Amino acid sequence: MALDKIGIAKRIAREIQTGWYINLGIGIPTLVANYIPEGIEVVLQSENGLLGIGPFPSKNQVDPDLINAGKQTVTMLNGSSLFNSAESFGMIRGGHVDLTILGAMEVSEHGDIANWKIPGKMVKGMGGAMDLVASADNIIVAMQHVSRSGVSKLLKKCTLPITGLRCVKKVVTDLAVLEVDPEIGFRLLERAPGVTVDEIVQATEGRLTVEGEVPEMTF
Amino acid sequence: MALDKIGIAKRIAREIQTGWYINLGIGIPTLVANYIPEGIEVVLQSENGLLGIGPFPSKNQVDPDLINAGKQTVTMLNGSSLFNSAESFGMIRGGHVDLTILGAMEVSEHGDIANWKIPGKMVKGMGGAMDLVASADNIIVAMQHVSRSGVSKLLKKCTLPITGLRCVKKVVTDLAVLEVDPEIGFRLLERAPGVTVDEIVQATEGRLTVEGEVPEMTF
Amino acid sequence: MINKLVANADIAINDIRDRSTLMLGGFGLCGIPENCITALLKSGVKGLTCISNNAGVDDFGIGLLLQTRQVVKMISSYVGENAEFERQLLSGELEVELLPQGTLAERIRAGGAGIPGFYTPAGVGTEVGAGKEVRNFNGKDYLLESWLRADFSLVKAWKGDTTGNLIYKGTARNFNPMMAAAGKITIAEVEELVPAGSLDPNQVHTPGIYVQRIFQGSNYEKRIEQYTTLD
Amino acid sequence: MINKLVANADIAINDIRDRSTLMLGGFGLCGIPENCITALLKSGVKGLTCISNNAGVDDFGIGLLLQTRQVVKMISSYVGENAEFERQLLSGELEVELLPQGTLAERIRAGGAGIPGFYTPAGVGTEVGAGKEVRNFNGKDYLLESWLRADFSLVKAWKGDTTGNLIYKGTARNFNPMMAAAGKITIAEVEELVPAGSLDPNQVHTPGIYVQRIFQGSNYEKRIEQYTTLD
Repeated sequence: MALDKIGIAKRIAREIQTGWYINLGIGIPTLVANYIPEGIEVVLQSENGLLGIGPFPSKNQVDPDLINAGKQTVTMLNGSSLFNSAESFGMIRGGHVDLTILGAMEVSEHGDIANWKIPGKMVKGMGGAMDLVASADNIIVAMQHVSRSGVSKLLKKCTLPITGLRCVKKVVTDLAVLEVDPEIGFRLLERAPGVTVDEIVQATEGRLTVEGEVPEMTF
Repeated sequence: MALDKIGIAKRIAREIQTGWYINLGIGIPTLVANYIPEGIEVVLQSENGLLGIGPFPSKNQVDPDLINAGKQTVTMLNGSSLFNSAESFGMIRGGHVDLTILGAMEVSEHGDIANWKIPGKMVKGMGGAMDLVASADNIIVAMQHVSRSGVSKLLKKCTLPITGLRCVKKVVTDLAVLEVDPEIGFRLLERAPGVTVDEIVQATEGRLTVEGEVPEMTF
Repeated sequence: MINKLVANADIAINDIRDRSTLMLGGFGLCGIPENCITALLKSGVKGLTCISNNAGVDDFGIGLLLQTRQVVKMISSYVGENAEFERQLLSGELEVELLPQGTLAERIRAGGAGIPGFYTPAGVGTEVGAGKEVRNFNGKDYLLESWLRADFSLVKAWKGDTTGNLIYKGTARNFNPMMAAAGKITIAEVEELVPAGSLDPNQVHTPGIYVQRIFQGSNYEKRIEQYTTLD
Repeated sequence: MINKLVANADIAINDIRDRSTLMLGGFGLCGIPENCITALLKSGVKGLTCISNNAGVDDFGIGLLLQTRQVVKMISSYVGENAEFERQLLSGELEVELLPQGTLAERIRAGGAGIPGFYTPAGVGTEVGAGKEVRNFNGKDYLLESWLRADFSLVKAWKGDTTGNLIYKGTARNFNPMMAAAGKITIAEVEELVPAGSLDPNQVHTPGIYVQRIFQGSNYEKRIEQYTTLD
């Protein structure tokens, strides 16, 4: 059965290693914070100028001067630090952030990603996404495998305006975990519980390599 | 009679206007701070990361963590601020400093300045001087008019390695105050008390314009 | 020390003319110069180019200046959460230049720091790179980006002193420090104005050299976009 | 939060190998990593390239590493006040690259911030510009300068916590924050080590993300180069 958003977030949380600094995009990526395993020590970076994002505040803790990149009210932790936007993106471009998790509208078999614009329909802007994908060594995309109208979002080539080229390393969808190699395309690593390899092949337009027995995800 | 160092510093102090942020080089320029007229409010910048240099400390105020660009112990004033070296030179390059006063070994009639190196003999390095002269709109040089061996230091062309091109706006020497225009050369503005125009002409190798009656300096 | 105190926002923005380029601090509605925006609305100044990471929401922040059509161009990185903005953009009423957020921050920083151009990997191979020089360093492609400067920068701080030193609070810092340095005239509004000497020099985020005018702001609403609690 | 505490300088610099490139914070003798320098002397590591604004004095700071010939190259802006340095430089024993101080600071900042190149007016028409691209922006010439990065950055702070957050004091800040960000491995020595949560997040100068190892320093001499008083 295909995963729900929480399932995707839980599976991505298993990719996280202790000691990492991590930037979480808006949407499913933000949910990942809730499922980081006990004992794994990480620091979450918010590109608007905070290292060490804490839990959401209680009502009497709410501070309008303390928000995350999704504009949600947050708290800080022991060891948090604050800084300006130039410093924040210096951190990102300089390769100091170990893992970036973000959503996407489309990912190509070369690791290109599109997630900021639908021409003529929706223009929210790229925010920090272009800086993140151009800079991070380790980028995991959280997304639905196919669109609501049933079209694959894992493509040979992105149809929407690009956010970054050859940058996505791994994709976790409601159906599968896939590695991306710019030279050979998607490689199927794991299936969602109850989802067949054939279903994933059907749902993937881009070049897909399936080798041997493909295990089911564990959480 | 030719001015001593204090005389040069006193004359330069009269160029200062209220509200200015000022960077003072090592040597005579540092002395200028002692002669800023009453009622003129300025802020002194130290390129190692301090705005608002105060007087030298009393013995029990000395703090090894608070020095000026000449490595002298200093104090701070009400309204001082501290910052790092990148920010400090951002201020300088960004044109936020209103006046730079520095020493020189040679100045050319085009406003070129040499003050950081004597090949084969002395290499102390340029420190912040190249950034200052490349960035500041208003640069005043404090120097002796001729060398100890009697050679003019106001030249057609610098003989020593250049610190910056076409940047010096004004020169105050022991003999004279001169304006520098890259197109027309030095222009004599004032004579030191008792020094004749002819003495200044003799002491100046670079092109020198003398127009009308040249007044004596006042302090 | 030099005193830069002015009485209020109306006086502070008094000489902002039509067709000026402004920078406005803030990320979302966090750390925006609320008092200056209100004064701009009152002044009726038109044809503004606004450089700001976001464009506020429909009825708050820069969104208010979009409603009154005082803005002809926005340079921003993210403009979601604002239906009127998206409408003016899609209809072509408003000129919009969208930039990667880090590129925006760094271009503003470069403006203040006298760096006319720099290379960044953000936007290579995308629309953002169109017409820009691409250069390879150490095997990776980068875009040449230029500095951004403004006629006026409007910034909001938590505390400030009469010489213009500023301290921000929490994530309300964001773009404010770089914008303070990149404005020909920088106007700072603060929640708490204190005499020179009251701020620890070691804790100052924006040295006073960057600030030309400062005033004690009033009636801060500090609206929250996404009120999110555990309860 | 991630704990980066190590016991002392000897352990912190334990894996610095011959021919490493190091950045060392400080301006003159102010804000230099005294404990790390002592540990480098003890370790006997050789062939070092040191990036530091100055080279200490004959018998203190980096000057000590010059005496023992552990340094083969210096990248600095000002090296006066050091006779042994000047001797090694003029004799050719030591390779020296002298840079404008602002260019040095900005190249290090660029290294940490992922900016491979930028343009600066400093050094145009001088020896410093030799072999570098000159480019005109808005009628003024600028040099293209590249980032600087180091295998190890050795920085000194006033206070630090176990997650690597640092606060500097006075003008001892200088090059330390940029170097902290530009080192592959950054080692911070602090006068006062405190538990995570003891520092105000709003006052942190160097966020812990840049620091890989931190230790409580000891026996700081803090030598003064120009002891100058009113008395």
